[in-house]
Amino acid sequence: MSQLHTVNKSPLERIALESAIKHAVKGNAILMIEDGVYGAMQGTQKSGMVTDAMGDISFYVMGPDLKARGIDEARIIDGINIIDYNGFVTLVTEHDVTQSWL
Amino acid sequence: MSQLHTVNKSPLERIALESAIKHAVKGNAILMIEDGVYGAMQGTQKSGMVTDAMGDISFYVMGPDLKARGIDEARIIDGINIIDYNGFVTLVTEHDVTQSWL
Amino acid sequence: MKISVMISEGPYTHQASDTAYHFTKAALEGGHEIFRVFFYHDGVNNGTRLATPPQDDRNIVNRWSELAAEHNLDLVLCVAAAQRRGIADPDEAKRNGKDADNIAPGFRISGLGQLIEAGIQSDRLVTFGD
Amino acid sequence: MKISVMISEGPYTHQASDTAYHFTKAALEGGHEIFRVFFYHDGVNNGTRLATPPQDDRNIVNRWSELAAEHNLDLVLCVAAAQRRGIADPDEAKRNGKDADNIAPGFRISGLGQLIEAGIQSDRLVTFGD
Amino acid sequence: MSDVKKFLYVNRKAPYGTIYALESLEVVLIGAAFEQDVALAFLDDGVFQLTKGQDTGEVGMKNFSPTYKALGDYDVNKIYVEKESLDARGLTLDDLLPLTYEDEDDDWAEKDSIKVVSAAEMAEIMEQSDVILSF
Amino acid sequence: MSDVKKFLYVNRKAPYGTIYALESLEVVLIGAAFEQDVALAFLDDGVFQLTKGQDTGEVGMKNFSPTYKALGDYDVNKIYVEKESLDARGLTLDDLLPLTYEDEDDDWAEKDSIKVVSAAEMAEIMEQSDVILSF
Repeated sequence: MSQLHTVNKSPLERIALESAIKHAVKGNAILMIEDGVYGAMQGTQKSGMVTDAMGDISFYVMGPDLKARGIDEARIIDGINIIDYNGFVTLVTEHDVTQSWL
Repeated sequence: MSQLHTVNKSPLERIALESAIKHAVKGNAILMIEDGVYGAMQGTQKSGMVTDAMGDISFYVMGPDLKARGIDEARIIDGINIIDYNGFVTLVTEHDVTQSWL
Repeated sequence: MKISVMISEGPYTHQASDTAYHFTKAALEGGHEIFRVFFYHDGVNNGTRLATPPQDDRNIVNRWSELAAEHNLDLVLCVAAAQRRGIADPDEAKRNGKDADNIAPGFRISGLGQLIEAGIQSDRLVTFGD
Repeated sequence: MKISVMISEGPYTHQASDTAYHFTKAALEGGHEIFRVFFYHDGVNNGTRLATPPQDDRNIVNRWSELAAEHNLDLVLCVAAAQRRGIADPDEAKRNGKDADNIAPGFRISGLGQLIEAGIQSDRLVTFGD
Repeated sequence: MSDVKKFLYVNRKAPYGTIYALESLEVVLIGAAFEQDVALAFLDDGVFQLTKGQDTGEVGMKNFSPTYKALGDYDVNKIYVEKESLDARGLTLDDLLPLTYEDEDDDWAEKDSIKVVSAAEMAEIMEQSDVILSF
Repeated sequence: MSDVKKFLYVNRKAPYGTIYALESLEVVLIGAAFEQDVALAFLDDGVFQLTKGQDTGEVGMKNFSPTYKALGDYDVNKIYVEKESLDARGLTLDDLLPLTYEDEDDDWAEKDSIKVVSAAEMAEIMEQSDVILSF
């Protein structure tokens, strides 16, 4: 089985992303959506938490949410995949179960 | 002028209490209400943040919210004052301005 | 002392409306004047008469209506927030071409200026939200 | 693939309903079946026909109603959550002695069992909330 | 077997400040009738939902904590509580409601429903679930 | 003087994920008509409200960020942004919308509305306010 975790909270404000990372097992994917996309930025207080986890976990971030918030793709941590709503659907279908870290 | 800060978020989940403490000046009061009352507990990961600030800031916690959550008064950090809704009103009137850390 | 209250969340989902109610009641019992209770954001959802909470739980909407009747409270729902979220009085319903309204007794719909005015006229303004 | 969606927050205040809408639309366009969209907690507030959002903004309620009409979607509001928050269809209004209802076209009110059934029957269940 | 799924209810929020704990419990009770393989996870602030001695009289809200004790009667007896979450909050198992069930496979012996697990074990429990409902 | 109060609007939440940023701005615009002494504070995730280049086309929401640029025309020109909050998020003043106003006391010279302040200065600004509206 392989799990998809979605995170929609800013890691600068809440512990959702930290908790999702802690509970993702090797081969899982984490998708950042809504205010969760701030977790994909380079150079924030929480960027290291993400880069440290990238060996075991695949990270994805919603492009439409990045654009809405004025976050240029150049600021995204290398290795995080930028997707759209179609990509979100694909991730859901490719993983056996989806868990939302609300 | 003297300010009252209210915090209604758990410090284990969000940064509201930390931010309130950072922005309270000497002589200010912080009142923990609703899920904010977990900030008044001894022995949590965040208790030290509160005890460190107690020299400059007065801390209050809503008794009714503690009871609802099953937190015994014996577990409250020494020096934090337990009040009820009447005490809340008194605090509001005794301080020039109230700010809610939502 | 003259106190106003702002409530930013709807009933039941967040404790904001509960705490605001107990605070308001305590202020009135303490001899203070409540200049206005202003409902903003999802707070406007406190003003619907269509709610039917479980029998063994508190009725948040009715409790506000009753407190308003008892103390002649001014309970104001922000019109812009109410339009977005589907809270309407008969006038609003008519203006927006709706076939029904849902405002509860004791509430009225008005503009954001009422919040600013509450800030100016009151000695204290206390916000309850999420 | 058969997918169900749970929405736990109301319109406008949180982005949950927006993201769920775009996800649902993309799933349909991708040839998947949406077994059910279940609205729980404040999510039931997505199902009111009394909303009148500003002209220059999206109409979240209508968008769901239209998607439901187009794709024969099953949009279910949890009855217990709806009662607490004041969302009623004609039957519910009558049963609870209310003089009006406010449910929007394309939505229906039913029990929590519909959520569990969605979990059992669907290949995937995706939750959008706060 | 194919129509029995592993349902996991994930609780990460404190009670009373928001309604999610109460409305999650309502789902669990309804869901118990569907004869699926049900488990509950409590982590982060969700562990506060299970504290003993909740008394909501003064806040005027409904105290729903006694309902957790009834879960055993509904055959909901896999209740996982995360140790790291308890530790961070200064809590131990003694602070939580004693939740039990009668094991029909063991002559109706009364057994504990709560199992304290590590974060790594919790991750494995999530990974092994078919349907995850988060509140 | 006694009927002019110092209003401070405190913004601590990111835009679009929740509506607070937008509805806070609506209050500020209405409040501008009341001729009070108005200031806006942006701290914690609130600093994200002011980022340049917001484009909401693909999320289908209303892009309200241009409205911040109009604040100067409403005589709302005291906009305090906290340095520590920017730092924690990897942002600098260059990442924010350039907000300006024309100073009527200085021959209508165009001036910056945004002032980056330290947390200690922000605390002092809060302390000196008469009415604080938090969103």
